[in-house]
Amino acid sequence: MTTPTSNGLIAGELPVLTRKDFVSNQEVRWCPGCGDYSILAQMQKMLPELRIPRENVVFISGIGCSSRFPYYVETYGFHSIHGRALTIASGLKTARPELSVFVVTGDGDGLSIGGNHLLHAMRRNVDLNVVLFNNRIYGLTKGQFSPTSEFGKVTKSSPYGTTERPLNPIRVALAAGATFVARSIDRDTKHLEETLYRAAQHKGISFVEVYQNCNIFNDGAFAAFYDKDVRQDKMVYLEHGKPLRFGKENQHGIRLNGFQPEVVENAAGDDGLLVHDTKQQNLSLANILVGMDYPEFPVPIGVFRDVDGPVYDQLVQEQVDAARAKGPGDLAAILHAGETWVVD
Amino acid sequence: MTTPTSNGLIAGELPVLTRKDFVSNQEVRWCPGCGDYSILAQMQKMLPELRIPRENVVFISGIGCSSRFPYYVETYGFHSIHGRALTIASGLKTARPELSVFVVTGDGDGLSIGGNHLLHAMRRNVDLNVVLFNNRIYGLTKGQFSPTSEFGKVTKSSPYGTTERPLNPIRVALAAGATFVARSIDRDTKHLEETLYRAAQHKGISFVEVYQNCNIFNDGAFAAFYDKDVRQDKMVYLEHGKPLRFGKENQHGIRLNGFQPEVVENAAGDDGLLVHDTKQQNLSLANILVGMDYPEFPVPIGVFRDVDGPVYDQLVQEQVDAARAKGPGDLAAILHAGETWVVD
Amino acid sequence: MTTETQIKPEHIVEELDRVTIRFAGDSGDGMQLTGTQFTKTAAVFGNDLATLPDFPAEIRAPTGSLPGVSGFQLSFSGSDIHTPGDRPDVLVAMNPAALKTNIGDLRPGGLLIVDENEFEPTNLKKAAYVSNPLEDGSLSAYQLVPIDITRQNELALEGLPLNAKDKFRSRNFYALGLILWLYGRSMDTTVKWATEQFSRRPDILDANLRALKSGYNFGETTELFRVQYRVPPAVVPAGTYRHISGNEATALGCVAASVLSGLPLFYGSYPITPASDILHELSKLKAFGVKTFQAEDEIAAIGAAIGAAYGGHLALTGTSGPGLALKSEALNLAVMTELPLVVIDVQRAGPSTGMPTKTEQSDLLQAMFGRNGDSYVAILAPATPSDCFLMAIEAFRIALKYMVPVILLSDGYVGNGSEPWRIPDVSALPKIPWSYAKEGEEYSPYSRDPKTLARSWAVPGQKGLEHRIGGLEKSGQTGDISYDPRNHHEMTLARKGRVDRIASDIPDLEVQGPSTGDILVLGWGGTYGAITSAAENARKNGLSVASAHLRYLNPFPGNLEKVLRSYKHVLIPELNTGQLSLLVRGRFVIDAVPFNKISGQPFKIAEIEGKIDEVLGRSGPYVFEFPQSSGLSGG
Amino acid sequence: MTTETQIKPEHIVEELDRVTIRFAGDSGDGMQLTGTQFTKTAAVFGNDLATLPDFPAEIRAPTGSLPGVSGFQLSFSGSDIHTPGDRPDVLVAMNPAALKTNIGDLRPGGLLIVDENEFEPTNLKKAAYVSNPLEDGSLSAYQLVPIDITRQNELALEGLPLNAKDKFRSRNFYALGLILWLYGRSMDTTVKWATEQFSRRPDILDANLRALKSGYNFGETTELFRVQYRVPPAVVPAGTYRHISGNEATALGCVAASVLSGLPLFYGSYPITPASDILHELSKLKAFGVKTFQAEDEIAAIGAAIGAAYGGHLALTGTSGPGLALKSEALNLAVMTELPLVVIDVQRAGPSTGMPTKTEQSDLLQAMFGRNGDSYVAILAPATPSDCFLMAIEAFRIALKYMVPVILLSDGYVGNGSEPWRIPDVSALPKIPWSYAKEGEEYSPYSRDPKTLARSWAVPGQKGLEHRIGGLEKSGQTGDISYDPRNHHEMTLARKGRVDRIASDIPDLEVQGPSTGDILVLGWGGTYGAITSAAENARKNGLSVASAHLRYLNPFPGNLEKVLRSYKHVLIPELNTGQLSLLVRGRFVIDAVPFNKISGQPFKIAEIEGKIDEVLGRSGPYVFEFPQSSGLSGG
Ligand SMILES: Cc1ncc(C[n+]2csc(CCOP(=O)(O)OP(=O)(O)O)c2C)c(N)n1
Ligand SMILES: Cc1ncc(C[n+]2csc(CCOP(=O)(O)OP(=O)(O)O)c2C)c(N)n1
Ligand code: SF4
Ligand code: SF4
Ligand SMILES: [Mg+2]
Ligand SMILES: [Mg+2]
Repeated sequence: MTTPTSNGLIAGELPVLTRKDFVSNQEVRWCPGCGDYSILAQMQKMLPELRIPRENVVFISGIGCSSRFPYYVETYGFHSIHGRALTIASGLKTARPELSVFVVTGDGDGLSIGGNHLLHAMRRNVDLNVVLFNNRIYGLTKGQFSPTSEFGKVTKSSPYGTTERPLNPIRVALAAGATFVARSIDRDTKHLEETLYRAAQHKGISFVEVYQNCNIFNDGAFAAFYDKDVRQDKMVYLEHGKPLRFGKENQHGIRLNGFQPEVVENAAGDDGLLVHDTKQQNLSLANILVGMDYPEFPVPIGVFRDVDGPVYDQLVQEQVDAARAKGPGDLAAILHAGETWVVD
Repeated sequence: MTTPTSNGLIAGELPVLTRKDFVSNQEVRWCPGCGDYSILAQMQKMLPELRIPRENVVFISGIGCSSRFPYYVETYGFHSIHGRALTIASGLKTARPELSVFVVTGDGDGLSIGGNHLLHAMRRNVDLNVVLFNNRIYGLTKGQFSPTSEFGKVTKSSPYGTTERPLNPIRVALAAGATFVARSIDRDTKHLEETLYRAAQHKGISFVEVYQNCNIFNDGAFAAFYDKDVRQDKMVYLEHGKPLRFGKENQHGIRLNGFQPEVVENAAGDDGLLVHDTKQQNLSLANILVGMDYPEFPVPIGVFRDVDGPVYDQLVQEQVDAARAKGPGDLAAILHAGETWVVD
Repeated sequence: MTTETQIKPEHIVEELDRVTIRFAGDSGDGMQLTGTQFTKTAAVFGNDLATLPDFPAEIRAPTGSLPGVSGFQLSFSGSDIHTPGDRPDVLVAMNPAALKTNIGDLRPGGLLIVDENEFEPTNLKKAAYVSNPLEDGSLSAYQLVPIDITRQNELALEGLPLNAKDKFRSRNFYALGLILWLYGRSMDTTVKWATEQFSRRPDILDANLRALKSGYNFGETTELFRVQYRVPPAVVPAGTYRHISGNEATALGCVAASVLSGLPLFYGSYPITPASDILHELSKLKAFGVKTFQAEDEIAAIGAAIGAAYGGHLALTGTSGPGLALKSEALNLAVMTELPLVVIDVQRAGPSTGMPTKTEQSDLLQAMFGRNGDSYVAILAPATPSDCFLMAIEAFRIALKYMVPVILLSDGYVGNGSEPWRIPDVSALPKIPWSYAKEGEEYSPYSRDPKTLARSWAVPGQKGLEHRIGGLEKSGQTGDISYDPRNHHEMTLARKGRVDRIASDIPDLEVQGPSTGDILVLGWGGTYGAITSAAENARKNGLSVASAHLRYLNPFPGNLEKVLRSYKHVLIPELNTGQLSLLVRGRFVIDAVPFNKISGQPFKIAEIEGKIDEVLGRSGPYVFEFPQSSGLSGG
Repeated sequence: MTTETQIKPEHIVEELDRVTIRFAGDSGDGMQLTGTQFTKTAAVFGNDLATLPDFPAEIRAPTGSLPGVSGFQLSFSGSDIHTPGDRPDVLVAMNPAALKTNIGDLRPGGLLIVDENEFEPTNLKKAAYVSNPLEDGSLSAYQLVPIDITRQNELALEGLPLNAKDKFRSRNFYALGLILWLYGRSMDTTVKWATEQFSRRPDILDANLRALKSGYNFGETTELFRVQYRVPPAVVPAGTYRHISGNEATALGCVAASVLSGLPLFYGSYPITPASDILHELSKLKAFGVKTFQAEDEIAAIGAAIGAAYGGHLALTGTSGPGLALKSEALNLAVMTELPLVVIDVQRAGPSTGMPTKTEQSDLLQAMFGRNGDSYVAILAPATPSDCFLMAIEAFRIALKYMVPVILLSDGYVGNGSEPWRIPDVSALPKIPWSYAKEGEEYSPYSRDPKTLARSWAVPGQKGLEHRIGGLEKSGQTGDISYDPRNHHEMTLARKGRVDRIASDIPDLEVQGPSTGDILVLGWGGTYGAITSAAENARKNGLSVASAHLRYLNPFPGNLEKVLRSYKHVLIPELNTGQLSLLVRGRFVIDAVPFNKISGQPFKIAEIEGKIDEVLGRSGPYVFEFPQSSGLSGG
């Protein structure tokens, strides 16, 4: 029973691919102006940098505008059903740990119908790269509210405004024990590409929430803090080992008051400012950061957590390998296990 | 369209009921020694204290040993299907906000198959009282690991030990925005009854995790910290407004070092000890407490969070009431809405 | 009842009984709006009519691309019609992609109006045309009328304070104006509608009205069209009419059921094409006490509805095929707990995600059998868009009377299609009766009404009736959990028997045409129009062909077997691989002939006529002619 | 082949062809163990046999209560048998509750052994006895042998360093010893087993062995039994045998398929009664490269299996009815993406949660139709516990060859039941062929093998074969998304046709009995034994009755229609309301007679014989006789 593929990651033989190698022949069919285009572009730019044979890369998605993604990437791809991409990806990766598996999902696909699978894939720490396109709306079904839509939002299915509070995807990922958790933005192409790269490099599950503009049904959902002219004042980029600073001249900072964060305007030195640390196993810091709600705080962007943990698919493989090391399965022997008797 | 019941909660007319009024005629069929008996007993003791007409109380459960609960309580009861109790309860409570609805679930029922519904009921803040019996095992199906089973645990379905990290139910509840979150223990009957009472009084969703011993398939799962002789050293009771103290003579305490908690052995005064505050909207403190993992820390027991939030079923009712206040629906009028023409 | 028709004497006027027009263009071109406006105008004029919108699967496919084509077909007539027409007489194609994907359907000799401005190299390439079809003679079978609509429209709007894009977007009004003129219709309805619609954008309103009039005047002034057509009003029953789509009618029917029963309506749903509009409609109707619950998934949606049913409300959940699959386990809980619940499935082409925007009737067997155990529910299916109103009310009546889940099988064709609807007199609609168990009496949850076999319904809040229900088998006597063999046998038969008894409480199946004869064409759901028309045509051709349409699929109407046995042949056309056929054949051991099309498209009348001929031996085996575009992906 | 039989000359020895014994007691009384040990002993002796364990629904119902009763029935014989017997000849009842719930089944005149010690007021009350049945004459129809087993056993264990509870718990060994003596069987098998089992608890071992011997000696020395019985060994084919349950055989069959195909097995599952044992078995077999994935729910379980199938592994998911309902949407994705996947459903009594520990055959139509759209899968059903081994292998063979999901319909009766199994020679098992698409060649995911219509399978890691699949309809040519009408029509028919073609690749249906005649009794699944025996009995009685058993439900074997048309009547007994009946009647328009029992219990031979008589007009309408305990809840 050998794994049935022709290519593994063989050291010294790293392929040299270019962005074009990851562009499929399918016409891209998102609405003009959709944030999805940028995410696709950064992904296609990033993939060659991984130096993985293209045939070992798989994109799995659910259903939604975002979930059309696999058609556009020239790798193996599986456009599955609503909310279930993570289950398929978990099975694939557990069966075939040598593959590099990406999961593309939306705020509805990943957090509404698929929320439970997200929790469990994260707690298992299956070595998957999950990218959640958060446009805070159901795009494909034409504009109903999603679990990340703001409280009170008026949509097609909430003409009187929603009566439910949104989920914060990062908070959920942290609570489920995801080992790599980050947030990026469709328009910040450099940050996005870099974040996708770091996520892909991570061993264990990586979760990247991407703020994505749906210009048809929820245009400007993130404009309040990421429009060009306000961006620097309203977002804070998280960088490991660095104090939290933001503002046009990087003049403001974040510090802790007890366990509560607070903004320090025009912070003189870095003294007393909160220093980011993605490597904490303990979740306290990451949880404090994710609790910085806009507009009281600038919106944190970047890697919240990046730690090691036991990787599910690896452990399963190790159990199999260990059992086989003691002697591979003997079919005749297990058929004859227990009491037998002979009739002649 | 009036709500079709004979009884509401009419002030001044509070019923006087006793524990016996809440005991049904059904034979209780848990294994002798099961922790479920105590939870049932405390619930039946607590219910009369609520002074709610018995017919306005509903227990809804999923499937599992724990989910047999409704049969034993002489109220309205619904023993539904695996993992879905919260969906039914959410519908019932939204339709009939005047009812007092309890949900009984297990670690498998509530966190495995039903995990997503838990997330969403909590973020909606439906005014339900959720009690999750956590025995860290699948009882009814006879002993497979559950999402709260310890990493590496050997069970019927994991003869080589599990390869997945458990979920912490409290952490998940907090991340989903539950407004009342507590943990109690089957054997600490007083604390349990009190916690159930406070949970029932809470407006909005309440979530109580109860450590429950399954003496058949996971006996002693919590013994390490709640056996009589170690209990005081290995658990810390959370009380609002009080410093965190534990130990036989209450001699130890917990304080913060930055955002990290640490144990102070033989803490002299309360100075510098962490003071519990259940009323924080911000989740930082609750998250720090839930991060105190055994055995490095004593196990925190009690109410982690108890705050107000917009209550889903109430808001839905208010939208309806507001719309009807402007004039109740006129069927003929909406049938004739839009363009019409007359043929004669 | 009629608006003055605008036929000018200098044109030749030809009278027609029926005309079918298809507007096709890019999804950004406003073809749905154009079609709807023309439809309303025809309706107000008094024509009978039927429509078929055809949306692209993508939200916004790339402009000019084949998958981005959006179409709207309508058929209007001076007499009774049942379908939006097999093949359009007129095709308006706003760009090459629209031409490519639709020309296969235009009847030979039909009128083909194209915006020639759009037939330039880029667009031609997007539509995979190697040469310009307007020039290469490939359209010689049609009356080709190329008009530079874009340019004409631009000229008409010259000077308006709008950018080029906004101007371009009004060219559908130009096309509409032209077609209104061609059929001698007034612009009034559209002017009125636009004036309301764009009241806050006077600049856009102005542009659209100018475009409309220019198109109209263009018809009037050019020599391109020598003939104008007149389709006289149909003779329809007196009353007040409106236009209604199936999904709207469903939503209104549910609210009507709430009013008629006096029970508040609760709708648990999760958005899915093509059922989402029911959620959108109902979420507006809070003044009726309607509560909508947009759940986290389909399971939660039906769970919530079950909770509401348990709470004594009028409980509804709605979805499309994949969602019904997800609901199946929970639906079985409603079966077992015998709660009144209505489940709407607006079917779409499957399996799996399939073709979400295309219609199909392929969930009948899922509705019948898609649950573990011997699990019976009632199943109804509306025959037309407006029938959804009545069938929704009927679904609730049955659910409440028999304490049973009822599945209402709509489909994309019925749900999105629309037709004129004579608005019923609210005071004439019969009340829906129901009852809760009586307080103060001995209560046993599974004690049954001897006539209906419905169990007794007590709801939380009723004093002294506290009890427990659930998914485990229960003793029919005590309501306690029971593993007793006899009890399970009897309870299973009671759950089935209760559904069977509905047969005596529903109308007999009606036959159109001879009551005995050579062929009965038996249908259900959205194929009503095509089947009825085909049988009518066959009779006109002197054949002995009747048709009958099942609106009750489980149980069947009591007279069904008798009806079936009155014909030499029974033909069952379905948009699936033979689902009703299996039920009819298996139940009655009758060799009914299945006729199956699984293309995501409704039946054409001619197709059914062709099959009738085959069954009667008047022709060889019938073979479908699919449109030429079939080789193209995403077409 | 036989162990020396221990029949002593001083006792009268009567020879019997077949004996059916039921052990019944509290769930804590170890009745399953007692039954299993006796079974093994009989098997080693060479009897043919069949067993029926009957667990209570609760994990540990209160001691002495009616719902806490656990039973194990076995039938052993000197000739071929197919069922665990209709009615026991011997009932061993360890307490009043066990007597109450089981006495209704004991054949009149049967031997009734009870532990009289337990018939004291508290226990009698728990069993709802008003007077002591041992004393009130109500058991006069049976050979009542009250023995104070508890006390005798206590005496035997006197002096052992065990507490009273542990001593009490060994009394099942006492009962076992007694029955072994009664049928002249050696204690060797049990002694050997116990010695291994309790190797780490020598005190318990000692007690159990002493109890065993005391029971044995009690039979030998008392005058209570004057007759001993002898059931000679059966003539069975030569070979090495073992005892195997259906679930074990299923697990082994899957691993065998992995070995025979050379593809690693991946099992995605979520625990559910009565399927969990397959998970338990497979999770041990890591040395075969088996990976088990205990998912968060059934949807995730099948999702993971689909992922593994996509990855080129041998993919399996397993569950019971409610779980199959949950899997239906995802199963349709496997249908649409045409991936090889095996789904095991160990059916239980439904609908909904139903009676989880009871058997039923009521998921056949769910398996056929429980998905949106026209969705075809292959369906197989093992006829007996050991047949699960072969059918599991067959399921994978078909899945891989036709690139199709296959549902294997086991049931609680087959899955938990066990029988002697002649262990096959591994080297004689045929290899399972499969192939991936070739690297370096042009690849189109939906290009089909002209013979099987299977699509071409390329898996991640194969260089140059990168492609996309998914739940949307795909062009049969390019594999791209397609909304083309003709394409969908053709793809639907191809997906169906591929399943239909399996018919030519499976064995013809075999008939037992005359090849034409009055009645064919047609069955499927776990009713094999009862049907075969009933038909055999009928033939012995001179009737013209044949039987045939379908192990392939979709597609049917190619000769089925011909077989059916060879008999005047076709009788279809099923543990459901008529599911195979509907398929057979609908497919062939044959008026097959359904015979349906929905009690959670397997058929008795006599029931089918009774129905045969009815169909032949030899008696009036057949009516089930359910056991007297039926009024009790939870019985
Ligand atoms: C089982 C099922 N339920 C519902 C749908 C309909 N549906 C498709 S995508 C979608 C939500 C899309 O929202 P999101 O995941 O946020 O993706 P987006 O389109 O915004 O990228 C829904 C409800 C479906 N296809 N399948
Ligand atoms: C759909 C479905 N899947 C699986 C099962 C089987 N099942 C019943 S209870 C249960 C888990 C029980 O564990 P938990 O929720 O922790 O409850 P406990 O018995 O431990 O109280 C499972 C898997 C079921 N009844 N229905
Ligand atoms: S609907 Fe929104 S999310 Fe979907 S493609 Fe269009 S812009 Fe993007
Ligand atoms: S199996 Fe465990 S949880 Fe279930 S009733 Fe028995 S002791 Fe309690
Ligand atoms: Mg979205
Ligand atoms: Mg548990």
